[in-house]
Amino acid sequence: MSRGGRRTYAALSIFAAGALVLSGCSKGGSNASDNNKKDQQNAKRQQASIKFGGAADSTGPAAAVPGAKTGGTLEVLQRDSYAHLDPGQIYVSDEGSLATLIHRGLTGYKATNNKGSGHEVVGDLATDSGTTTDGGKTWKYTLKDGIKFSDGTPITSADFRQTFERLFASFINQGPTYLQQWMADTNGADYRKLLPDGPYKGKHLPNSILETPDSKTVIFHFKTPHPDLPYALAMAGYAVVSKKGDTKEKYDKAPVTTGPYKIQSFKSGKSMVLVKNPNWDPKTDPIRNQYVDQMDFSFNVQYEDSTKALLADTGADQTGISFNNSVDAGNISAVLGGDAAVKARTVAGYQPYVGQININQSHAALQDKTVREAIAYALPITPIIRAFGGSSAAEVAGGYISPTVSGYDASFDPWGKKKNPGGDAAKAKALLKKAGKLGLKLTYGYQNTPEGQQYSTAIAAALKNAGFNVQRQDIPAETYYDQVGKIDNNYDIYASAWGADWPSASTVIPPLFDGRAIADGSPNYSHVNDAKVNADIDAANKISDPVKSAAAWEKIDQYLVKDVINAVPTIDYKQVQIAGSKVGGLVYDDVIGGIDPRRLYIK
Amino acid sequence: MTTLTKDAGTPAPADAGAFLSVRDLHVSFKTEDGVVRAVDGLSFDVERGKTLGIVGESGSGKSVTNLTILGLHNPQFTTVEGEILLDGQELITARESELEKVRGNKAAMIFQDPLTALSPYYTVGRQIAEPFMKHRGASKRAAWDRAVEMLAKVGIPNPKERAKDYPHQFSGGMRQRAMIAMALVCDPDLLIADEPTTALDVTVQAQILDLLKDLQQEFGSGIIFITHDLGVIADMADDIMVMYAGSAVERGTTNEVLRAPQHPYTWGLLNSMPRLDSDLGMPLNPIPGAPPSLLTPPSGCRFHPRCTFQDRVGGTRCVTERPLLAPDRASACHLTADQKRTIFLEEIKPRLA
Amino acid sequence: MLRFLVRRILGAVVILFLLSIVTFLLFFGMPRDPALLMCGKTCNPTSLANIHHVLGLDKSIPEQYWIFLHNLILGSNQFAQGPCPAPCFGYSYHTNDPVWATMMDRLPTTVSLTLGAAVVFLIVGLGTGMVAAWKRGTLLDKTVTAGSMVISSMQIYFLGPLALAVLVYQSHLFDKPAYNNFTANPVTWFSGLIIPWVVLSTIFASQYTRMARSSMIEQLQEEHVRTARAKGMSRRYVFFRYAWRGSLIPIITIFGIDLGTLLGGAIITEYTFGLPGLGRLAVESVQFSDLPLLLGVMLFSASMILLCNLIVDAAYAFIDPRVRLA
Amino acid sequence: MDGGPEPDTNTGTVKVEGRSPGQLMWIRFKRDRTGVISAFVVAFFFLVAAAAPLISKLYGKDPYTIYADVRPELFDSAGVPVQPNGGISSEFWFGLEPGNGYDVFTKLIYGIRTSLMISLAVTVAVVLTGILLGVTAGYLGGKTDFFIGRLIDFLLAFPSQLFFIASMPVVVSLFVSPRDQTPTYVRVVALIAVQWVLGWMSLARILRGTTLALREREFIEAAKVSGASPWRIIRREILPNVVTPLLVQTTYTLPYLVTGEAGLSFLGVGIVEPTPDWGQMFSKASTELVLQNDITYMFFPGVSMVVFIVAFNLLGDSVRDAFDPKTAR
Repeated sequence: MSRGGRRTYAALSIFAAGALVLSGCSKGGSNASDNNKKDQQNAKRQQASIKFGGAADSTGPAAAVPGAKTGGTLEVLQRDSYAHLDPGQIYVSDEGSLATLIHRGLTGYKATNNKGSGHEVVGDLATDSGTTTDGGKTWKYTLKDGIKFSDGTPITSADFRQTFERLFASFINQGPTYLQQWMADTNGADYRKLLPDGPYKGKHLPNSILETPDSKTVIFHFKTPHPDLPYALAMAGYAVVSKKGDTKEKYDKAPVTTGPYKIQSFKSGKSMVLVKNPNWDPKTDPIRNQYVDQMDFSFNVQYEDSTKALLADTGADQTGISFNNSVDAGNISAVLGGDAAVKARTVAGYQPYVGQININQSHAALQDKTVREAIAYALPITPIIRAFGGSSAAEVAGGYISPTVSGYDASFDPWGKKKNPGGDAAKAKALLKKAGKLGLKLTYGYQNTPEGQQYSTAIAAALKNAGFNVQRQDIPAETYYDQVGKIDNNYDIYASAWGADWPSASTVIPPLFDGRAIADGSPNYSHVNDAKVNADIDAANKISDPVKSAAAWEKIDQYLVKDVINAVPTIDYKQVQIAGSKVGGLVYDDVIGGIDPRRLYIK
Repeated sequence: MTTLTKDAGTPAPADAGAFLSVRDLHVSFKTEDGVVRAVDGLSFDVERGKTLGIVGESGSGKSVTNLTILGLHNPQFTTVEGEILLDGQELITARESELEKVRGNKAAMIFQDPLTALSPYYTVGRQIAEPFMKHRGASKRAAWDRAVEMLAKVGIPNPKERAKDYPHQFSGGMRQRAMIAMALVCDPDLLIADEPTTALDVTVQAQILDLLKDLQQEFGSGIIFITHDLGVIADMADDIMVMYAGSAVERGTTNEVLRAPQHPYTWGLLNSMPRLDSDLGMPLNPIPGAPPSLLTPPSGCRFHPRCTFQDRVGGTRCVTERPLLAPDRASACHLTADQKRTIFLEEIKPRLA
Repeated sequence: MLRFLVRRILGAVVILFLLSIVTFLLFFGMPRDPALLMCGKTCNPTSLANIHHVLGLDKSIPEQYWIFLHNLILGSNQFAQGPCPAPCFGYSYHTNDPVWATMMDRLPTTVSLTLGAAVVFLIVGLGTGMVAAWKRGTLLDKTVTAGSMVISSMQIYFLGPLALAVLVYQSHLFDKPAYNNFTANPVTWFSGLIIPWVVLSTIFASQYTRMARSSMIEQLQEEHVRTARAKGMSRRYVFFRYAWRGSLIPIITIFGIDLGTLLGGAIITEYTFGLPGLGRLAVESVQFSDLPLLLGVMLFSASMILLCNLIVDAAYAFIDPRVRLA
Repeated sequence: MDGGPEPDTNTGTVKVEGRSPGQLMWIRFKRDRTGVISAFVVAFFFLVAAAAPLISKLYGKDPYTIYADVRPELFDSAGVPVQPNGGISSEFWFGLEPGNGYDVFTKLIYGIRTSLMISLAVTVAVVLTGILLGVTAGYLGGKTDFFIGRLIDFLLAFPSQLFFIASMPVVVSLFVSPRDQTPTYVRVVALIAVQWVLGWMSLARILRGTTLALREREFIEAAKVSGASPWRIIRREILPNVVTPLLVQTTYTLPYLVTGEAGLSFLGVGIVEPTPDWGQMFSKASTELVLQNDITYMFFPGVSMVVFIVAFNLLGDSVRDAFDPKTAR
């Protein structure tokens, strides 16, 4: 998923959280570095490849969590309130975590082990992960029996038609767009032309695209094969929306839910209460458990506050947790260096995000590969790690594929950043001289947050040493990605970060580097359009065996980093999370990229 | 007839008849720029029922003297020496609580500008009643009635209502009347009126003066009447003391001082005073020069820098030697008695028309 | 009295009107397009235009302003997010919550912060100031004067973080400041605001100490005060009955201004302590170029200032009979 | 002095062998020890500000070097100096800034430089505007007075801080330069502009009052009668007489503006990293990074500013007293 959410939060917190904005990035502390090893072991585990499950795997109920008890109330401390509850609008990580509890789609991820590292895609509301007969052009889904919305109305294919058609309406603008693009067989935002007003003005998608022959069947017809559909449909963004209850814009604040929990009350920016959904039938759900009776969310809880509360582990905080707050760097040593009891309450892992500095291919000077190599050598990673809170919050990335995605290669490090994260100015300068571009003007657009200001100055300084003439340009944080997303933006280099939408590099490489997808707002921020890459992408997309495709993607990744150099990978984002002592079933789920809310129970 | 004291240098014991007697008073206070000797060896007495007029330019120490009598100076910055006997009670050494009993009770004061001197925040009635309650221990009610009665006495029409008014609702003259009412509410034996009429226009002035005289008849209190206006003093005071640069330069009965003034400064004052009967061609001739700095008073005769008659004395006496104020009817000047007489008769009088 | 009220309120309305215009123009000078925010990742010219239309940003500025006024006074049902009764500031571009509700939601924080601090600093400030004036020139006075001078020269953005660092981060004596609803739990409400209160009122109290002292001393030099003493009134009586009253006038003036400004959003304080008050709301609205919110807060803060001025002027009349309200 | 005999004090002071008020003021001022000392302190700050480049040259460092990258051994991975007290050492006198590890000493003196520069500029602008509008309103009276009066009322009703925050980005965006770095001077100019717009009212009010009072005074009347042009009267008669309130006010305004400017930078809308600035140091000092690990850092901007403000306020008081010894102390 793109870091769209985070950027808004960053922006919000710039002023909102004020002094506390650097919550995520304060003292890595001189003592955090030794914890670093434990932490890495803790986090270093690779996502085993994922298979698509059949009917057998897709039948509920979900495997019981060992030792789980029912009952109790879970206190959930979150920094950011949920901006969107409408599935179609959900994309960012913490709304994603919430969605696992309240929204269900055709497919979903089922844990195959209790470590959060093994998953398979199974049918959630559908009887299986989907059947295709023509290599991914046509997909057929059959709905299970006895599936209901929280208001008791049964879920039918009509609801799914509504769900998918409304994605084309203009007020749905935050969610994922894979499915829409596949249906319309276009790139960028052109898909909206397919059904400009969504289903609301009486127009509907033709059967040649979306077919709902009866109340239980949903059939997709694509022009090109999309073997990844089961993954895509597992995204919260494609969870079902009630046709009867569809209130358009207002749905975003009060949706009709389907998961094991329903929203009892939601005060934007303050609190939320989830209670058991009586109309949720475990027998239909192979993925979720429903142990705790109630979840009380409170928002505006900064990282260090949730950490302090959960560390203290008194009163309600014993049954407390935060789905998305990480342990703040100030307390990281207390947590990781702490006694076994505390460590037992913590989980750590990689987030699916990988940071990169994009090099704008649209600017002539930068089409000279030597210049780009110079940039790649000169670029220091330390400032970024520093700004985000030190080694416990981020580590040097080799490629664009994160450790949470199958195919990650830890040894890959073409620019020697892992050995020398400070960058290699001398080498860069030499290259730049060779290219005859000493003193080349580089306009560096940076996100105008305290972090951004901090590391961009350091990076600029390093690039200056390497013989560039760097011009820093601040970009308002909350529209940062819109600015750098423009093809004809004014910037030569700018940072961006991207996370896999599902644990396959097919949600990293194509969106970021498919030259044919270049458009305003497309995440191909460096506008690379490389024939070989495009070809390889198509090839890899056709591979239906996950393991083979993973290998193929990693090859493209390495080619991109080493030979195309349209961007320089910077950091893999990591986080450590903690829960109260009475919280059971604590697992860091690689797909969610954080604690798995579906398994939690009160000891 | 007021008996005037012996030489200031050797103060006589307080006169039995005198109700207030001030002996060799020295007042000086620290300012940003140094010590100001505001009053420098002053002695005088006041009797019940009589009026002493103190004349002099501003800064001659008139006001200070009288503030000192009631101890209204700021002890932090001021040092006072000498003795002040009010009805036999020593005031300089008296404790604050003692003084409080005296103020507004035995001795009251009327200030120059009734607008600023009355509190804007309380009704006239209340302000008059307060001292009565304090000194006579009267009840609110009684005190209020007394206030109304006093307002009636000082000639405020419809006092019952007016008592409820605030000072700003009064006219200038009425305010001064109210002030007087306030001063006399405990019928004090001594009333100090510090330029009570300067802030008022001539007609009102006259009324106020008459009022004061009438009230003096009625209450029989002694009055110290401070002014720089000889015209006013003429029909108020029984005796006059002329002050210059912190000490008395001439004293005598009103008649003596005004008919046959002996001190060049007094001449100057008379000279500079506009007269209704003087014909228009006659120019006003103010005393040349400005009052001296009390930080660095002139040597010898304080007046010599401005005195046009130094040469008559001859030598440097005026500059070196400070003239003393002789007992009784006297003036502090080195000119001989007949010099004074002749100069006045031949040179000053004509100009006074 | 009535005439006074009417006149002042009319004046206030005019000022608010002008203020809203200025803010409106200011907003349209803003470097970035609010639509971009709502447009999200799949942003293309068409959807952008669409959002412009939804927000009414495609209309001319005067037209938009007119609509704003109309909604403000008459309310509106034109909003996709739902009905919007007067006073209608519309819905936030960013959160889609109704602006008025949002402001009312943030108000308690600011009010608790401000009034709580105000009570303390007024009492402490005036108290010490008067004592200093009473004991003028003594050691006590000198220490008070010096101390208040130094403290009043400190800034919230120094004292605040310092307090946080010492009391919260290093010693863990207190929890980090936060706003908890009073009705929900008075204790946490109190404990959450204690540090902001202390910091805010320390600084203000020191300023009021200085004011009270000098104002008192000035009053003590007034002639009518001397008259009161000449009447034989005791020093205490004169001090508290005569001097005190007058000394209040300048203080009340300043207090009115301070209170107004703080109630309109104690920006730096809320920012320093991360309290979700109006001040922070304002700053967010600027960050997100959220016109409805920005206008709402701007007008609200201004009204607070005006309201307090009005109250102050009314207060004059009570203290000083010379002031007539007309 | 309660009930103290005022008139005599006057004669005491005013009559000191006919010295001009200016000389008198100077004499009194020199006599006032606190005043003189604080004057020296203030002067010291301005000196440091002016000589910042020289000082840092001698000291051999500049506020822009990112020691966290140049001398990584001094920092941990989050950019916190590893030595105690924020890495204070014989080499880095005031230690290193957490984060990018700027040298605090040079950053502080350059920060003071920036802040004082800006505040000084605003002060000048404010004073000029104040004089212009205040005196005009007071002297001309009538419609002009009314209009200016209303303008002042209006601007005073502005939530100023809020206005600053709202208008800073706007003003900055007026100078957008697409390919180049937004130069610091743009932010500086913007800061000066916004503070100026809402800064001049109080001064103007006071001057209006004084002028109004003066206008009724005889010598002005005289000048009028003698047919002097308004401009001449203002220049020769009024201005010399408003110098006192003007000077006093100004000495109070400048520190107020310094803190204001710092406040904006603290809120992040003023001067931003890497440009050194007093307020920007405060915003750094209020970050988790510092609060958690390095309180030492916040004392350098903090204490220096308190000292500066105290000194300046004391100076203001002495100036006021020197001009007018009667005022309460």
